[in-house]
Amino acid sequence: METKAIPASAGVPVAARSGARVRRVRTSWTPWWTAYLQAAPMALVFLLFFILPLVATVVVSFWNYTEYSIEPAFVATNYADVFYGCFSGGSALCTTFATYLSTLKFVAIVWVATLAIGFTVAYFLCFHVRTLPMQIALFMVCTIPFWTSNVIRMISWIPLLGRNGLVNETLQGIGLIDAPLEWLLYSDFAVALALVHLYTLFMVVPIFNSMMRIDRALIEAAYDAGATGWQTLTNVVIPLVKPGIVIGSIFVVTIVTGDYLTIGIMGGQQIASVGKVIQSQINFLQFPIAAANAIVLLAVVLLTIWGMLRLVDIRKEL
Amino acid sequence: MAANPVPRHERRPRSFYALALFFALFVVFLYGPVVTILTLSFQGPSGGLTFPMNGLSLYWFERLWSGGGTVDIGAAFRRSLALGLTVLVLTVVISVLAGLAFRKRFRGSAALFYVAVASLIVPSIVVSLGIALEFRIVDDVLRPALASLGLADARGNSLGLFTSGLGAHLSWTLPFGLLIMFAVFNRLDKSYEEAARDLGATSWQSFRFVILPMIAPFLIGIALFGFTLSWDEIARSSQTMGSTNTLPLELAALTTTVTTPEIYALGTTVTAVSFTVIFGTLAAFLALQRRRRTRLPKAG
Amino acid sequence: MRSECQVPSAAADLELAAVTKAYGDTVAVDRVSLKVPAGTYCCLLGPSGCGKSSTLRMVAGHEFISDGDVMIGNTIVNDLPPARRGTAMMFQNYALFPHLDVRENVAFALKMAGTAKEERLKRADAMLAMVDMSAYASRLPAQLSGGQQQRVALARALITNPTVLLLDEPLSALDPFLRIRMRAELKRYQREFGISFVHVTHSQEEAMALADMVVVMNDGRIEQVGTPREVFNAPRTRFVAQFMGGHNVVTEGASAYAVRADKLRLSPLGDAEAGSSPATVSDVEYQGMTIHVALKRPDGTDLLATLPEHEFDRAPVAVGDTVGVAWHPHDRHELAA
Amino acid sequence: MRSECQVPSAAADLELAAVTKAYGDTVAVDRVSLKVPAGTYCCLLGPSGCGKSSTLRMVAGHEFISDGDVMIGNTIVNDLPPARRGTAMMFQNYALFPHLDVRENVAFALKMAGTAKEERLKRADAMLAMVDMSAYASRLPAQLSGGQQQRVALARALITNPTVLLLDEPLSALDPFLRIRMRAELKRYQREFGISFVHVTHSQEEAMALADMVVVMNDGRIEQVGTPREVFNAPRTRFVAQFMGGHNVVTEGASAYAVRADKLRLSPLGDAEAGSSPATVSDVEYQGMTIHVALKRPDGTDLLATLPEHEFDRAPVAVGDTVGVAWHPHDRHELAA
Amino acid sequence: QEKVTLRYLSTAVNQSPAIAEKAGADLGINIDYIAVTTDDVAKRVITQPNSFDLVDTEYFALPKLLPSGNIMGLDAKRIKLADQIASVIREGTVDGKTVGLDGTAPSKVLYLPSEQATEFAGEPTEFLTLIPTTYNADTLGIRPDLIDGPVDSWAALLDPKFKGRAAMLNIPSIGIMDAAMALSARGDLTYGDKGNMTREEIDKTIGALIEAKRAGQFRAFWTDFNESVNLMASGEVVIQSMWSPAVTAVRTQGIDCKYQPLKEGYRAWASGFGLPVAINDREKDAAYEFINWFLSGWAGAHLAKQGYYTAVLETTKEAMEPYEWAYWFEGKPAEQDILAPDGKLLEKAGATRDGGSYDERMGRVACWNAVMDENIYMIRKWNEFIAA
Ligand SMILES: Nc1ncnc2c1ncn2[C@@H]1O[C@H](COP(=O)(O)OP(=O)(O)OP(=O)(O)O)[C@@H](O)[C@H]1O
Ligand SMILES: Nc1ncnc2c1ncn2[C@@H]1O[C@H](COP(=O)(O)OP(=O)(O)OP(=O)(O)O)[C@@H](O)[C@H]1O
Ligand SMILES: [Mg+2]
Ligand SMILES: [Mg+2]
Repeated sequence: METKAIPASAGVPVAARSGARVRRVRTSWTPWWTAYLQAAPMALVFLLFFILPLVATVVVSFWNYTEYSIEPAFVATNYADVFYGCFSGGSALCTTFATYLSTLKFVAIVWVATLAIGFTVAYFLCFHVRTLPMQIALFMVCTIPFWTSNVIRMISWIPLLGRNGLVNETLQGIGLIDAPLEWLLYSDFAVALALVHLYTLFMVVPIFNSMMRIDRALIEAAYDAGATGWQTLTNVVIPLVKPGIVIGSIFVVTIVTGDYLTIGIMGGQQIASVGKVIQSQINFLQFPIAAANAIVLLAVVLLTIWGMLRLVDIRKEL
Repeated sequence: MAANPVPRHERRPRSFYALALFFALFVVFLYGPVVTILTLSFQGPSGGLTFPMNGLSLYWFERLWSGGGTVDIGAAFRRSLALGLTVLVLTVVISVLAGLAFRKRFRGSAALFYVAVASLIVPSIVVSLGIALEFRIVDDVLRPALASLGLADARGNSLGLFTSGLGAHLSWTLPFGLLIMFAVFNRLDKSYEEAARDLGATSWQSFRFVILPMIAPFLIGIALFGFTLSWDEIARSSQTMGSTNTLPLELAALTTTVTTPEIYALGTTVTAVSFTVIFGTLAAFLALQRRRRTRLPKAG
Repeated sequence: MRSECQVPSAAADLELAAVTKAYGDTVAVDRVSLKVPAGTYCCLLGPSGCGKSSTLRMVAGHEFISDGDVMIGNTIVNDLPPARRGTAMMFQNYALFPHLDVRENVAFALKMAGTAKEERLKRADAMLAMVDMSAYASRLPAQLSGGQQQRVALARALITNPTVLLLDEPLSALDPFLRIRMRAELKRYQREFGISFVHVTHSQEEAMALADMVVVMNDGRIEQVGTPREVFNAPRTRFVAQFMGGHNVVTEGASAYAVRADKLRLSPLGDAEAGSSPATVSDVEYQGMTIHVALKRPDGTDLLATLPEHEFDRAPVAVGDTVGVAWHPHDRHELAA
Repeated sequence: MRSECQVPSAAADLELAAVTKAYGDTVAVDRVSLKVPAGTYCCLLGPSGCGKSSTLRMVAGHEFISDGDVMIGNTIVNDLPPARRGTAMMFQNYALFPHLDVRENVAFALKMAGTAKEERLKRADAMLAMVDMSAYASRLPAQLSGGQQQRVALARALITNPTVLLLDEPLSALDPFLRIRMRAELKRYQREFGISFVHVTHSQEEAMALADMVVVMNDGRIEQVGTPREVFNAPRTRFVAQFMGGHNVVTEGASAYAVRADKLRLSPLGDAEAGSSPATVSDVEYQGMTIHVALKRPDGTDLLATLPEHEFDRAPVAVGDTVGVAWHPHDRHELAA
Repeated sequence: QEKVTLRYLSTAVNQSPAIAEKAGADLGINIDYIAVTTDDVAKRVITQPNSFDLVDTEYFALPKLLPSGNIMGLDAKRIKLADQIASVIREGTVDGKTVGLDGTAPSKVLYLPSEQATEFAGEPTEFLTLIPTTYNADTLGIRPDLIDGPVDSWAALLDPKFKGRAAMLNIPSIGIMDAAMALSARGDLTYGDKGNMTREEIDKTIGALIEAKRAGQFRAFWTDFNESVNLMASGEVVIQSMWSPAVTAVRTQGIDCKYQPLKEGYRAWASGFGLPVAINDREKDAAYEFINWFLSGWAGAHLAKQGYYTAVLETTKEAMEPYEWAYWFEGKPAEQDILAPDGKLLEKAGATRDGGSYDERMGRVACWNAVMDENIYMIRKWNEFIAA
């Protein structure tokens, strides 16, 4: 074994090694801190612009305020104000409950509508369109509006739905109605329509994604076992796309819960939403009560999501 | 034995036609309204906000261009563009770095992941308010302290396009970037890095010459996400932009306030920009792919 | 004949008459005619892309038949849905429903048919007992090993009392050791149930070990049908000879013939036997009981000789040696193409 | 010894001294000691999960050594980065860089080392010529077949002039026919370059066909080291005998011995030869040149007899028959465990 | 030296590009408009006092703005025409008669004891909070073509006849005053001070509003000048409280819209220039220069031709054609066609201005836009109304 000289850098000669050893076990060729360094920018952004703001919100929700300033304190009055009149036993619903109820109503409507539409569209793309290029092309057709301005997409409904809008004119033109339909614009209907229009894609994408992962053989196996199309849908497809449904639902529910712009514009500013309340309180510089409202909203959203996650483990999907 | 030389035709199930119709209606639903405003933006000078069309012209585009409107859309446009591009670059860089970090094991990785997901699902208005509050506190509490040390102007407002605004947008784009990076790196076999190391590449070389070229097409995707999410962001921007407005905020304000088809002309322009970006990106992606496939003469 | 009737199904013949499958312009299966008698273990064997799966799937009803007829018993099943053909299919990766446990997977077909819960679980348990999987009844598929999954898939397919069981590369997902074990089980179940199995594979070893009837396919057509021995000993075409392996194809003028590799005899060049020709040893591969000697003749033909270990040891050769190679004329097997 | 030096590398021994790999609590490789002399084709053989890859990767430097030493020549390389060990690795899926063409892939290591462009492309071309891939130099990996990719991967690994080439299941991604062809090529290159190849596989057929030295591993330990014939003919342990296949393990009291399946002789029960015992035929598998007969003795032991076709045909047996089975005492091979 | 740039914060409606252009030409000052909504103007002043150099905000916001210490008094000595500012602003009188001063009348919040004061002086001093830019008296706007029968009282706003076709101004402090005008006109409620209600008055007012909303009275709410124009022009709404220039804007679209004088009088508002404390000297000088220019005639005339009233009537008159002055300020029939500043036809010859002359209109002011003492409570109740 004794051969030629070894360059000093090429390792430790056998003879040079001591017998007893405690090995320091390396686990990677890159230094241990590389990962921390690489993760640091993202961690920092989230710390500065997500964690700390949430902490600030919690803190400020206990502060005092006047018309023009906020003052450090520790009072629960903001929360009391949020729930003002809610527990006094009066027959009428308090503002906060009424607002949440109204918001939740939209959440429910939009959720059901986007789920139905999103599922159907994804199902069509996945199981009825045969070639992959076609699937991708049609999928793109569905997603492109998502990349364009939400505001523009929202206001495009206005010329359609107004009292003298295209829909009313058309319906009147063909004699279906003789007076314009008032409920088309500045109404619950308009809000729900615009929200569905804006956010159906948040359902389509995850459901489509889940569906594409279903092994075609499973569908064939179901048919082989005598399942009808409908039985296959309920017994095989739906259980398997549940994670996609949950992810889509989380998106839709959080976005609609926090929305104020669509509800504002399409509802003629007449419909209350939690987001709008927070926003107008900010406008009146009532930061602490806005913060308290935000915390309540956050709690509601997190509870909802927690409930949904109990149904499905989405980590597997990522 | 083959009795009929013409093969039978395969019939589609009836459900196909029903679903295809549904899909078609969905597409109409998706694009129909936008098409209306695209059409209406070409109203003649005396045209109003609704049909019927009063002539056909580019009048409202000219007005928009000449800044004849109430607000300076051009400035908002440039601000949004600048912010969007900054967000784009930072999103790509930070996501790639974090993606690389997540390839290794490090303490806190799970926490970081959950924070990213949380940032995605916490209502934007809450985040927006939080950031505004945070900066308010900085201005109210920290700034006087810093000023007394001579480190900062005593009066001032730290909220701004490239401070709180940028942060708010990153808190929205980075989770997407990270999730895409996960998808990308999950599909990227670790053996490529090992092979590079085996062949004497340093960590940097292995990133520069192997990983980066391999993930480049997906980075275009992240860039697209970063830009369009920022370009179109409202809820998080609403409280965090300081003294200036981004284009969507300006647009949101204008939707209810502009009384002429100028708003549609603006909508058409914004949509055109979005489409240019999307299709530009797609074209770049396809070109990259194609170059990979065919840049070389066929051999042997 | 229909699977709904819950009595043990009558065995029935499967017949394909000029069955064709075209995907757009590519013809994947080209006028295939074949008769599989009741109770036969039939293997469809062929290289990748030759149309095995397409053929099987047309029988199963998962692929539309472009032309020709599939008959089971004396019913033309072309337009019947899969479940009404009396066939059952076992998929390559078993396609067990990942969200259902083993028992529910097996009972799936009964549930679809509307059988009461108690009844269907009872029958599923009975079926699981048959495939020796009772202990795993409430596991999810992901918690099973490949071999266990296979047995569940088998149980799930058999619970419909099919006339013909169709298997698309049922063993390819398994590791080699398990594959050999499962092979034996498949054969056993086929015997026990007495129904036909149509099994797609691209491994000639698998086909030979299992089949009563081997169907060698190439390029959408059937090259040869026969028992394993017929096919191995009397390949009809050059393709079959090469595909089955262990054959040397020797071209002589316009015609060609096959000689089994174990029929080649090597002798030192010096005392070459009559009819032997010289060849150079290009590789020697030890194969346990046998030794593969690769040879190259001066005209460039490659030959392969398979020698039992003891015979090789008697006169070992090494790479580079030149030896005489010969075979008996009666070991020549003329090829059709 | 270092890969940077561009001269053909001196062949060197590879030695593992009590090398251990622990992942958390699981010990994947347990004090493995092994010496692979320079210029050896060594196959690490063993079932899935036995620690073959872990061992190989510790040698390559892609996995850190929990305990023990790896020596190449007389240098302990434990703490050297992969490129400085004089090893090169060929990955299972070849890990060719998809964005670089064949020539750039091969030249990659030189580029990393800072070799001038012209020089490195020249050397890459030379290497490609050696593996007969010059015609494909400017293709992308995706445009190559599996076998071509393998050759590129080989060229890429060899351009660093390694002392030892490490291959982790290099053939498993190929289809069966290609696999056999590439096997021959690997062996040829090893001979040409004269360096050691350490090749991980779980196919005993592959190991026997290729190796000068077979290392049978089980459960993180080495069970037996030897030439293919030693290992096949004289398995040291029950595990090796079973794993190599073609063996019957017969337990007799506390000890056990192995008998090769082709050494078993069957005879009609009537005129059983001396020392034969009765057994029932449980399966007959046709295997082309040979026939596998599975037998069950009354005490439950399973036996496997491999008969050449002509011998089987002389006295065919069928499932259910009872026959006498016997073997020569000198075919018994005592097992250690 | 570079041109001075003044960052001019106000609602979009006060930002005429023509004024910026003219000021640039006359003074060499860049005017950089920052357009936000009414609420946001106040918010900006408080939270971002150094994001502007000049603010054009409403007087009623002052009780909220001044205590923040971000607004600086303007030195009357540096304003050439300070003592010619309209009496209705300075003293709350028109033609010697005191007008209704309910709410935050400008005269109550015009003076400061010192430049940096955070409380009002209560009597005339040398320091002014805001120099008026525009003011007017608001009333209901209607679409005569879509309404039959006369409208002559604020009560019409809540009249079930206009169910689903009325709109409310969703700036709580102003909206509630419109409501108060309507309710007191209907005789449902009497108020101590409509601009400074008690909690009980607030509760009752909001209660009545909620009832109306539930009955479907309102088509939409609006917060911005142009929004009101849109609602009216599109026919979605036929009656709502409006700003005079908004009516003008509807009319330029060729749509019949009337600024209907009502028997209970007007709700008035005024806005004016303020300076941020944080302003630099150079900008401060420029700001004074700009304000002086603004009061000197051209700008006033430009605004007056959109229907606003201006701070210094004399200079405005000088800068207008006599027939224009007669039409806009004297309530006389137009001698010629009345054109908007951008040249569009507003009124044909012979038309008279709704509500008559300056004196008639401003003289009949009943209350001023206000911020109440119970503002926070009021806003909470207003949110209840929105949520109902
Ligand atoms: N859905 C399809 N559309 C178009 N061509 C197809 C389709 N399915 C199969 N083919 C083509 O038909 C031919 C036969 O395919 P088939 O799957 O039957 O082959 P196979 O013998 O099962 O091969 P393998 O062993 O690879 O599974 C192939 O050339 C294949 O490319
Ligand atoms: N990164 C890891 N973390 C934890 N355990 C591991 C890791 N890599 C391998 N193991 C475990 O170590 C053992 C040996 O793994 P190794 O990959 O060396 O086996 P192998 O012989 O190559 O098997 P195969 O033939 O399946 O590739 C296995 O039990 C495996 O589960
Ligand atoms: Mg197939
Ligand atoms: Mg391995």
